[in-house]
Order: sequence, then C-alpha cells, then structure tokens
Amino acid sequence: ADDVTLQLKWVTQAQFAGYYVAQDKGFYEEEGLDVTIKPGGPDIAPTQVLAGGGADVVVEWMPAALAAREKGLAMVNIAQPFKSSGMMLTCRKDAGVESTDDFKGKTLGVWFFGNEFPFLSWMSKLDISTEGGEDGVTVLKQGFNVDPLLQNQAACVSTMTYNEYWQVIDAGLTPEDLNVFKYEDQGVATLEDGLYVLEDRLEDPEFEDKMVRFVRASMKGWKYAEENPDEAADIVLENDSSGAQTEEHQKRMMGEVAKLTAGSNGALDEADYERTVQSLLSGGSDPVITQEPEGAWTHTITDKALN
Amino acid sequence: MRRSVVPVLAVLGFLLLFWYAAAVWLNAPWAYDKATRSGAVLDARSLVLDTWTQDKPKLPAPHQVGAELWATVVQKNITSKRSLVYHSWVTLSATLLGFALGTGLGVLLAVGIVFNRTMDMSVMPWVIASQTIPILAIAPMIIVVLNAVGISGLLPKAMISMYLSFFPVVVGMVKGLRSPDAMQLDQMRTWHASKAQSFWKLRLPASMPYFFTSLKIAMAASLVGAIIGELPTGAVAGLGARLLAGSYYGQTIQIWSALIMAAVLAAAMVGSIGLIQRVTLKRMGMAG
Amino acid sequence: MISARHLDLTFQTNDGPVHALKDVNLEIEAGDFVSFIGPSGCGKTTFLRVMADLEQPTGGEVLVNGVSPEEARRARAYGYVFQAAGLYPWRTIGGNIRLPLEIMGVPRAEQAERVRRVLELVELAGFERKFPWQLSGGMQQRASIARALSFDADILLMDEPFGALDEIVRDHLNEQLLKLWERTGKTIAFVTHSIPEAVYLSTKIVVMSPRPGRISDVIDSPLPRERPLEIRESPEFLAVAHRVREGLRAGHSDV
Amino acid sequence: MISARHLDLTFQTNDGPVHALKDVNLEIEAGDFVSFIGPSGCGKTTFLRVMADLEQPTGGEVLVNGVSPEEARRARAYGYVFQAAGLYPWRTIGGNIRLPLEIMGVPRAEQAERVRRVLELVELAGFERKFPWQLSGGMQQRASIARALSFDADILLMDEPFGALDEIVRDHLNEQLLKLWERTGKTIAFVTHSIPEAVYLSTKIVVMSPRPGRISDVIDSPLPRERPLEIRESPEFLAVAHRVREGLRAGHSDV
Amino acid sequence: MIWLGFAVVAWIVGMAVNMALARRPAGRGAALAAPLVFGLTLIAVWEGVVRGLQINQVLLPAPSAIAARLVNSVDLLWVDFVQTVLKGALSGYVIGCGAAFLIALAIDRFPFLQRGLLPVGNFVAALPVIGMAPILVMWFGFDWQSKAAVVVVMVFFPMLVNTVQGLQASDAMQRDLMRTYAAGYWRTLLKLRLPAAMPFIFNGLKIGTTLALIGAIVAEFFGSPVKGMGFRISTSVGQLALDLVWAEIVVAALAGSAFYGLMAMAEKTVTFWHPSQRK
Ligand SMILES: Nc1ncnc2c1ncn2[C@@H]1O[C@H](COP(=O)(O)OP(=O)(O)OP(=O)(O)O)[C@@H](O)[C@H]1O
Ligand SMILES: Nc1ncnc2c1ncn2[C@@H]1O[C@H](COP(=O)(O)OP(=O)(O)OP(=O)(O)O)[C@@H](O)[C@H]1O
Ligand SMILES: Cc1ncc(C[n+]2csc(CCO)c2C)c(N)n1
Ligand SMILES: [Mg+2]
Ligand SMILES: [Mg+2]
Repeated sequence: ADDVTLQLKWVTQAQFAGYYVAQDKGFYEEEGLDVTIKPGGPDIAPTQVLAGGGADVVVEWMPAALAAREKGLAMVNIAQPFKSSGMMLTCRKDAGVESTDDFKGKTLGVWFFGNEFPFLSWMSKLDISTEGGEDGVTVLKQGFNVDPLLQNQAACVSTMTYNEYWQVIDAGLTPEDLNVFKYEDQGVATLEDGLYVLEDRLEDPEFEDKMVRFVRASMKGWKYAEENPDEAADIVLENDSSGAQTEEHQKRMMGEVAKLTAGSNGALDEADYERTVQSLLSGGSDPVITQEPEGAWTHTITDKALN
Repeated sequence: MRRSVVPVLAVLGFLLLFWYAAAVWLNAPWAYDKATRSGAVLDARSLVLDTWTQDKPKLPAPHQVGAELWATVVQKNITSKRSLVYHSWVTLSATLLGFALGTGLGVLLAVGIVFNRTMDMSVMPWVIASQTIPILAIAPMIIVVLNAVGISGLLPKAMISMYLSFFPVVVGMVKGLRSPDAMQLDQMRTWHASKAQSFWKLRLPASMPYFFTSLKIAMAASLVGAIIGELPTGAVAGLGARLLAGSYYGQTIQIWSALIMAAVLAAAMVGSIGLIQRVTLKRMGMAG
Repeated sequence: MISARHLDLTFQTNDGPVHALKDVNLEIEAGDFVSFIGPSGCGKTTFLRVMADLEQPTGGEVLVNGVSPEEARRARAYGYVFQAAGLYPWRTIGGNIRLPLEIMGVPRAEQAERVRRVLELVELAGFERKFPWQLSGGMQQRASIARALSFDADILLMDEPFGALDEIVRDHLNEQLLKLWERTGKTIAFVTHSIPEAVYLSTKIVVMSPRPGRISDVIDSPLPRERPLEIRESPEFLAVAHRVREGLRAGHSDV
Repeated sequence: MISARHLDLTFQTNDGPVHALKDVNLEIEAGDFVSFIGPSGCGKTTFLRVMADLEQPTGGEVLVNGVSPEEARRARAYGYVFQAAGLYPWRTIGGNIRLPLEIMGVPRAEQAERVRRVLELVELAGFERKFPWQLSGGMQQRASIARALSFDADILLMDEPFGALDEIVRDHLNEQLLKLWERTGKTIAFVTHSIPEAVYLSTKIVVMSPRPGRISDVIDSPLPRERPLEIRESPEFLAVAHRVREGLRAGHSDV
Repeated sequence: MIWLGFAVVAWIVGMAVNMALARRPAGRGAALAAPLVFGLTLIAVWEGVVRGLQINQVLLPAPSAIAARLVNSVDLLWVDFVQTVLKGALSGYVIGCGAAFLIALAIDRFPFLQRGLLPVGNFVAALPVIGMAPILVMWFGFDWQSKAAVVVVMVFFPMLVNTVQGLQASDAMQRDLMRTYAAGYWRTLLKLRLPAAMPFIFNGLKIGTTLALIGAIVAEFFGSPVKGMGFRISTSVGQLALDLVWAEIVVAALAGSAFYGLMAMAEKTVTFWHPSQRK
C-alpha cells in the first residue's frame, strides 16, 4: 500500500471525523493507502510541517494557506470538505454587546497562530482599529479556552459553532446570556478546513494519483460521518489517545460539524474562494495578502476523485 | 527524620486549610455570577458549598482533585487512555530517555571542557546562553524538523528533555572534575600517572558528590522538558497532553491532578537518585 | 645524588614577580638525611617541588641521579609526602596505598604484599580496610607516608609531614622515620619548622632565609647515626640547635 | 576567679556517648596564666568552651567571677582566641578587629583608637586596610589575637593560638604575650601542644589525659614572673618540662 | 555546494583560531575572544549549511535573514522587550527573589518551619511550573501581572533553597565567636550570616535570571495582550515569519545573557572575598 501522512490542524476531535472514519472503516485500505493521521496542537503549524516534509497533505484554513503561499510556500488546495465557516464571536449580553457597533472600546478575545486573519479582515471591513482605545477594540491573545469570557476579562471571545461555544454553555452560561456573531452571517466568512499539498509534488503523476485516492476515500469518510454522527463520534473517541475528550461533547461536535460539511462534495466552490480572497485582500492598511494569488487551488484531484 | 513528621504534618495541614479558603475566595465570583443571572440569593453556607463543588472552578478544592486522582489512578485500568498511570508512563519514558541523553551529553561536554583548553574557553559561555533561549519557542520547531527527517514519537520529546537537562550536568561535572586540589594532582604527577589514569582514579571519583547533585536537578529539568515536548506534539498522550487538554477544555480539576501527578513523579525520581547517591557514596566511603 | 647549581625561580603573579628561590646551590649525597628549615615563605616547599619536577626553575640547573628532575620523575625515582595527608576519602587505607602501585602497573599479588609490608612499617597493620576519616590525624599522616614508601623509590621528599601532630606522637614518628632511613639507606629531603626535629633527624641541616629564598647556612651534623630520643638533651645537640636558631634569627628581621 | 567542681561533659553521638570531661576540678586565681596540655582529643578545647559558655556541662559546676559562665559571657567577661584565626574574609583587618567593638556599642572614635592600639601591640600597624587573605598565616593569627584584645576583657581564653606558626615567630609572640599579661594583669587560659611553650608562659600547667578527659597533673611553676627567652635553657625550666613530659607520656599509651 | 564548502572552511578556520588562542597565556582578551570566535564560527556554519542545502526559510532562516529582520523591526522588538522583560520578567524576579529571601529568613529563624516547610517546599518545587502557567494566567489575567506571577513561582524555590543553605554557611567557629561577644540574633545575622550567605544568595539570583526570562515568555503562550516576546514568537510561527521568531529568540538570549552577566558582575563586587572570586 502507498503511505500517506495527514497533518491535522488541531487535536483529535470530531472536527476531523471524516478522516478517522475513513481509516477506521477501511476506506483508505480499499484505495490501497496506508494513512498516518498526526493530530495537531496549539504550537503545530500545519504549513510548517508541510514545508518540513513531515506530512504529504495537511488540513488548514485558507487564510493561513494563502498567507503562507505569499511567503513563498507554494501550497495548493486540492479539496474543500468544509463548505461553510464555523467561526463566530460569542459575547456576553451583560457586557453590553448587542451589535457590531458595540465592539468599540471593548476587549475581544482572538486566536492567533494563523487563525487571526479572518478576524482582522472583519475588523478592517467594519473600520474598527485593533489598537485599543475609545474607537478601537482591545485584542487579547486568547489562550486555549473560553476563560476570558467566563471571568469577564473580555466582552467577547472567538468560538467555533462546534466546539468552544458549547464549552461556554457547559460552564453554565445560557444561550440567553449570550449574543453570537457568526462570520457567515457577517459576510466575512473564509474557508476553513481544506486539504493542501505542495504545488511541485503534484507534478508527479504517482503522487497525484495517491491524492486522488486519498480525497476519494476521505470524502467517503465524511459522508459516512454525516450520516452516522454517533458512530463517527465514537470512532474519534477511540482515536483520542489523550483520553481527555468526552462522549457527550464529541457527539454534539459531530452534529455541528455535519452542518458545515453538508454543502460540500469535496470540490472547492470557486465563489467561496473568490469571497475568501477578496475578504483577505481588503484588510485595510495591513492586509493578510497583498495580491491576488495564482494557482492556489486545483480541481484536478477532485475531478478525478469524484467522477 | 522522625523529628520532621509533626512539622511536616502541621505545614501540610495549614496548606490544606489555606487551599480550601483560597478556593472559596477564587471561586466565589463565579458563584455570585451564576446566582445573579438566575436571580437567586446566596447565603454563606451555600456559597461555600458551591465554591467547593464547581465543575470548572478557578481553583478546585483539594477533595475534588483527590477524587479525580482516585478515579484516574486507581479506578482505571492502567492501559486505558483515561488512566493517569498510563499518561505518567508516557511522560516518564520520555523523561528517562531524555535524562540519559542529557546526562551523557553533559558528562561528555564536561570532560571536554576540563581536558581541553580550547573547549573550556569557547564553549562554556554558549552553554549558558543556550539556556536563555525559551525552549517552548523552539520546541515545535525541533519537533517539526525531527519529524521532517523521519524521527517521531519518543525521541523528539526526549531531545527537549535532553536540552534542559544537560546544562546542570555540565555545570556540576565541570565543578566536580575540577574539585581535586592542586596537591592531589601533583601527587599523580609524582607517580607519573597518565591523563587517563588521573581521570579514572582521581577526577571521576572526586566528582561523584557533584555528579549526584546535578543528576537530581537534571532529572527535574528533564521532566519539565518532556512535558513541554508533549504540548506541541499534538497533545497525543502524557501528562503534558493532559495539562493541555485540561486547559483547552477549562478542566481545572484535570489540570491539577496532572500537576500533582507530575510532582509525585519528580519527587519519586529525585528521591530514588538520592537513594542511589546515599548507597554509592557510602560504599565509596564518602558519606561522611 | 641531587645537586642544585645557581638555581633561580621567579613566580609571575598579578602583583608582580615573586622571587621564590635565588642562586641556590646544594649537593645532597646518596643516603643523606637533609632537613630544610626557614621562616614561612622562604621557598622550602618550592625547592622540594623543583626537585620533584612539579615546578620549573627559571634559571640554573638541578640534577637528580645525574639526570633532569623530569626524567627522574618519569623513572619514578621519588616518593613525595605532602604537607597534608591528602588521602582519597573514597579509598580505604589499603586502597590509598595501592593507588601508586596500580598506576605503575605492579602485579596484583605483589601489590597486596607491599601494602601489607608498609602498613606494618608505619604500625597500621589491621587498618587496611578502614577509610581515612575513620582514623585520627596522626594515623592518616602515617598512612600517607606508607603510600610514599610503597613503591620503594630511592629518594623520599617530605614536606612538613609531622606539622599537624602533637609532640608525643611526633617524637614517636621521628624515631620510626630514623629507623626506616637507617634500614633502607634512602636519601631523604625533609622540610620542618621545628628546630629540635631538624637537628634530631638530619645528617645535614639547610637553613634558608626569605625574600628572595636563599640558603643562609648548611650545617653538617656531628651527631652519630644512632640517636636515642635522649640525645636531644646532650650538649652537642643543643649546640647544633643553637646554631640553627641563630641562622634562622639572622634571616628573620622582618617578622 | 574561675573554678570548676566535679565537671562532667558527655557528648551524645550516633556512635554512642563520648565522655569528653570527667570529674574535672580546678581553681584559677585572678592574674594566673594557666596552660592546658595533653594529647589530641583529651578535652582541652572542650574545657575552654565550657568556661566560655559555648558548651553545656552535663554535670558539676563552673563559676567564672563567682557567676555562671552564661552570665559572665553576657557581661562580656572574656576574649576568646580560636585555634584557627577565623577572620571574616569580607572585612579588612581593621574591620575584623572593630567587629566586637561595633557589637558592644563602643563609640566610633574610640573604636578607631583601640584598633590602632591593638594593631600596634601585635605589630600589625599599617595592615589595617588589608584583607585577611592578603596576609600570611602568622599575621592572620596575630590579627585574631588583636581582635580578642580589643575590648579589654579580664579573662583571655586562647586555644592553641600559635599552632600554625614557625618557631621564631612563635618565640617572638610568646614574649609579647608575656609582656602584655604582666602589664595588664589579665587572667589567661592557654591551650598548647608544645611543652616548652607551656612551661615558658605559665604560672600553672594543667596536664590532661584522654578517654575520658581528666586532669592528671597540675604543676605550679617555680619560674619567676620575669622570663627572658634564655630561661628555657635553665635547669629549673628543664625540670618542669621533664615533669610535664612524664605526665604526658603516662596518659599516652595509646598512640 | 560552494556554500557547504564555505561552512566547512569556516569551521576549520574558527577552530584553528581558537586553538591558537588557547595556547596563548590566559588573559582578559582571550577569555572574551574565544567564545566570540566560536559563536561567529557557528553562525558562519549555519549560514553556509542553510544556503548550501537550500533549507526552506520557513523551517530555518539564515542568520543573514535574521539579522536583516532584527534591524528592520527594532520598534516592534522594543515594544515586546518592554512588555516581557521589563514588565513581566523583572517585576516577577524582584518580587520572587525578595519574597524567597524573606521567607528564607523566617525558615532560618524558626527550626520548626525549616523541618516542616522545606520537605513540603521541595515537593512543591518539583511541580513543573510550565503546568502552573495556564492556571496563573487564569488567576491573574492576561497582562504582564500573570507573567510576573509565573516568574515569581519559577524563581522562588531556587532562591529560597540557596538562601537557606547560605544562612547556614557560616562555620561553627565564626558563630561561636559572635556568642562570646554576646551578640544577639539580629547582629549575628547582619554581621556574620548574611555576608557569609552572599555566595549562595548570588547563586540563586543567577539561576533566577534565566528562569525569569523563560517563565515570562512561556506564560505568554497561554494568553496575552497583542505584544510581548512570547506572543510574537507563538503567532509568528503560525504566520511562518520564522525570521521574526529567531530575531525574538536572539533578543531573548541577549537579554538573558546580559541579565546573567550583570548578576555575575554584582556577585564579583559583593563577594570579592570568596576564594572562587579571587584566583
Ligand atoms: N604558585 C605560586 N605562585 C606565586 N607565588 C608562589 C607560588 N608558590 C609559592 N609562591 C611564593 O613563593 C614563596 C615561597 O613559597 P614556599 O611555599 O616555597 O614557602 P615555604 O618555605 O614552603 O613556606 P611554608 O613554611 O609556609 O610552607 C612565597 O613567597 C610564596 O608566596
Ligand atoms: N561536638 C562534639 N560532638 C561529639 N564529640 C565531640 C564534640 N566535640 C568534641 N568531641 C569529642 O570530645 C573529645 C574532646 O575533644 P576536644 O576538642 O576537647 O579535644 P582537644 O583536647 O581540644 O584535642 P586537640 O588537641 O586535637 O584540639 C574528643 O574525643 C572529641 O572527639
Ligand atoms: C492557541 C490557540 N490557537 C488557536 C485556537 C483555535 N483553533 C485552532 S484549530 C480550531 C478548530 C476548532 O477546534 C481552533 C478553534 C485555539 N483554540 N488555541
Ligand atoms: Mg611549605
Ligand atoms: Mg582542641
């Protein structure tokens, strides 16, 4: 069988259920692949792992991938299992945030490490400075969890629909206590969890063929996971070697993730891509990318895989 | 030894009291927060009770940590991923490997520094400077680079352990290998002993007390290294992963139990080095 | 046996050069027992160290057995007893005495035999398995002498070996040392601060004076080789002691 | 002045009790110069330490000036010179001597004056600003004596103060000490290993024997108070020395 | 290939120079020059290898790229330096060492505490402080206060243990001397035990310097305002701005070495009398 190494963007959780299901159900094996799934973590930059040759293919958000491409690391999107963005800003009502106009003068928790790009584009679209002060917002580098919100250190924190939001709820705040701003609803959604490889490796037909089989099996895994969320969550739990995930949380996460993958058959939607690029280009004085990227995606793999 | 039992118990008792009090103090805001949102009124009794039983407290009460430890150490099968014993073992294996590598590297460097003037003059300042580099910053890079050349699993973590643990060994062993006084070295000269002979018969035995002291420090540093190494390896397994996962999900009880487990591990390993030290030095007649 | 001609030694220190030995001339015959006496800092230890090739003279020449001190050291021509016992705490008394033998590659069986013999010589038989810190200061000093004797060098260099001992023990060891010297015919160079000790032990007493270290007097002892302790109250003894004292005082105007 | 009656002192060690002093009885008059001599480990230091309230007897009684050693210590009744110089390396010689004066609250001007005076007494004038390690061993020892003299206590306890010095310096300091004692009329308790030193200095010589430490002889010296160095060759001197030596040898069967 | 050759040549030349330096009589100049030459050699080899093997700069940037970034981003580096070193590390260092010192005095004064607190303290000291960082960030908020708290925890025990040990370093005879002067506790402390403890105290202070810096940087990984060296390092890795990451590391190493050097110099002046300082 051919070896493929996949680097995830984050720790083992239902966000990556499709890949674990494909492996567990033998979809990869059917395609003659031997896939190693490497979990990520707070200090793992999938882009860097890809550059270092530690993985053949990585799960990454498009803003980070495009930024890396501009830095000279030629990453190419070969598939896009996530159709919509799960990112949102979750705010406390008692902090006085009802609409985007209320952001000014507040403290907002933001993820960095390559995940800050969507937020920065959004703020520049709203024309709000991120340097603090009366008319700007004070940005906190949000750690791994939602503590700043619970402890009133921030008015809003970044959350994913499928993960951190539920941690807020679990902690005892109710949806009525909260106002959420989904990036999708604000028209600033950028593409998340796509599959990326290095451009020059695609010239090798053997590698291309491997990726075709990989994407085909992965998408099969995703569709299976969407249809059998509880079983998928169980598979994820089995693969979590830290033993820290709970069944309840993973099942709920699988349910939410299924909503995001629902609209995608794996092929990148050009319109979504354009929207993402425009959003990143419009980043005011310090845009995430400065020029229209070229060759940052390809349909060849999905075309072969899905037909 | 026995004389310290009462004072230690007293101090522990005081710590425990302080801990409970701090739990009330730190967790009270959240209790009030919940109460105001639900419109309830908190009396003193229910406040204290609430602060000691929260799910994700700012500071878990000792009994909460105790219960978690009991559940994850004793009640879980030790091969289960939810057993702290399993995770301790993962961390311990990286720690021990890193410790062995670090000790080896440290001793080699020390021997080089003591026997070679060029090394003595040029390397030592850089050894010190190397320790001012924030390891957590380069740990992910080390792991990525090692991954790129196909090394993964135990070794990358052990390398970070090694990086932290070789330093005390170099410093201690340089001191130790230089501890024979001029007279003892002159003695060797009058007997026309070779360099190797004075190393094996004089410098090495003379350095033993320093060696063990540095081993203890190195062991503690090595554990810290293994834990740091576990943070960016994707939080796969080990006490570091438990810390991280706990932190990621705001599970403070889990963080604290992992922390305490780590301290127990460190104390046990440092303690066993102390034991070996006592036995060895006694047999060498240096216990005086 | 040992001869020094126009010996000079200057140490370079941050405070400037220290002239430790200046134009030192001395002849020591085989079988001599030579004592060096002089105020603190006059260069006694330095002189001994030059003979042992532990210090390089900056001028003049020393010959030991007709060759340079370095060659003599390589030939393991001498045993050196340092001012402090300097036993290795991690070796037993036996192990300490065996150390030079191991280094010189003496066969195991012979090592044991020699250790036994020298321990008897210094009256420490039975203490072979004890560690140094289990012995009194005097016993340690004797063990260190035994170690220097173990490999049977022709020349024995001893730097205040009895400095730390009380008078009675010292007397006793002095007697023992004399007996050993007589029996073996070794050449001994011996540093001491004690006038009676120097006179009692030596065939030749070298009085030194400081800054820079020079030899101010060399006294050939008129005492017989056979010396009971009582000889120290004889008029000859007191006369020699007096001469040594005068020599010392002369070089000692700057206390 | 100082009286010990049925004094007993046992140290508890892990190897079992060590009987350091057993039934020691002694009377010291004001103005006496008392020397203690005896083999290593016989309890000389321990006895001195009991007088200075640095060690608690396990039996019997000591009175200093009619009060307990503790009260005497609080009244700063004595100066103590330890076996080693024990100067603080971070203070200059002057600073070291000033130390007890600072602690006792002597006014600044007087401190300077006293330091000057005692430095002259031990012939170290001009070394006030040097640090201890810049001085030879003998000079350090003298500085430590100066420190004990600076606050003019009535009683001086000296534990082998001249042990590390060479004979000439030692003779010189012996003379100085005698002069000081005569001039000031202090009471001095003095530990030494040297028989001539004990005889030369003392009005009373206490010979001790070990295991357990007992007083085996107390000799009142027949020598006059005025003692030139040459007195050491007089028959009276030699007679006393002989008696001390005999006393020592008696308690010394176990070298 | 040329660059690889350059690396090899640089290594050989550097080592040769150092060997020559080592053969010369020791002096201040050589003591400074040798490590400098060694460092330059390492940098030259690094540059040669990166260029020669064409290592991707998102993995390991060349020293020249790092230097360029260092020069171009002085303002940014300065802001981070102030936030992390001056606010976080320094204040934590002062508080931690100060508290440890005072508690060491208390422990020393009351043997009960010494017997009770030290074993417990040794256990607590075995806690991997890294694990404490997220907790302290949770307790003390995002700004420099929590970084200072982490630093306090990190420097506390080395300082405590060293000070306690140092306070026992005066030898029995020196203490007896104070007794014969009927000097009380405080006088003995001031005139004897503190000066005698200084070499140990400085040991603790020196160990603390590197720990303080590492602690402050590490704590920023767990939440921070949008400035600080740890923040910059962690976010820049995500942006593949590895040259900036290394520029921050260089600043950290320089600051750490300078801090250490400063303490070593203070040690030299305060404990000038100690044999290890005399030579
Ligand atoms: N390694 C050295 N460097 C510099 N000066 C030295 C060194 N060794 C000895 N000296 C100096 O040389 C002189 C002679 O020293 P030496 O040790 O030979 O004296 P000594 O006669 O043995 O004295 P003591 O009786 O005190 O042992 C002294 O002034 C001493 O300070
Ligand atoms: N603190 C102590 N603990 C246990 N034993 C002690 C202690 N101090 C002294 N001793 C023992 O008490 C005995 C008397 O010791 P002391 O120091 O008084 O002897 P000394 O006559 O002064 O000997 P030296 O001439 O060697 O100085 C010795 O056997 C010694 O080992
Ligand atoms: C330091 C840190 N950086 C980024 C994220 C955010 N993040 C990375 S992957 C991912 C997917 C959802 O789990 C999210 C939210 C975090 N949590 N902590
Ligand atoms: Mg000498
Ligand atoms: Mg004594």
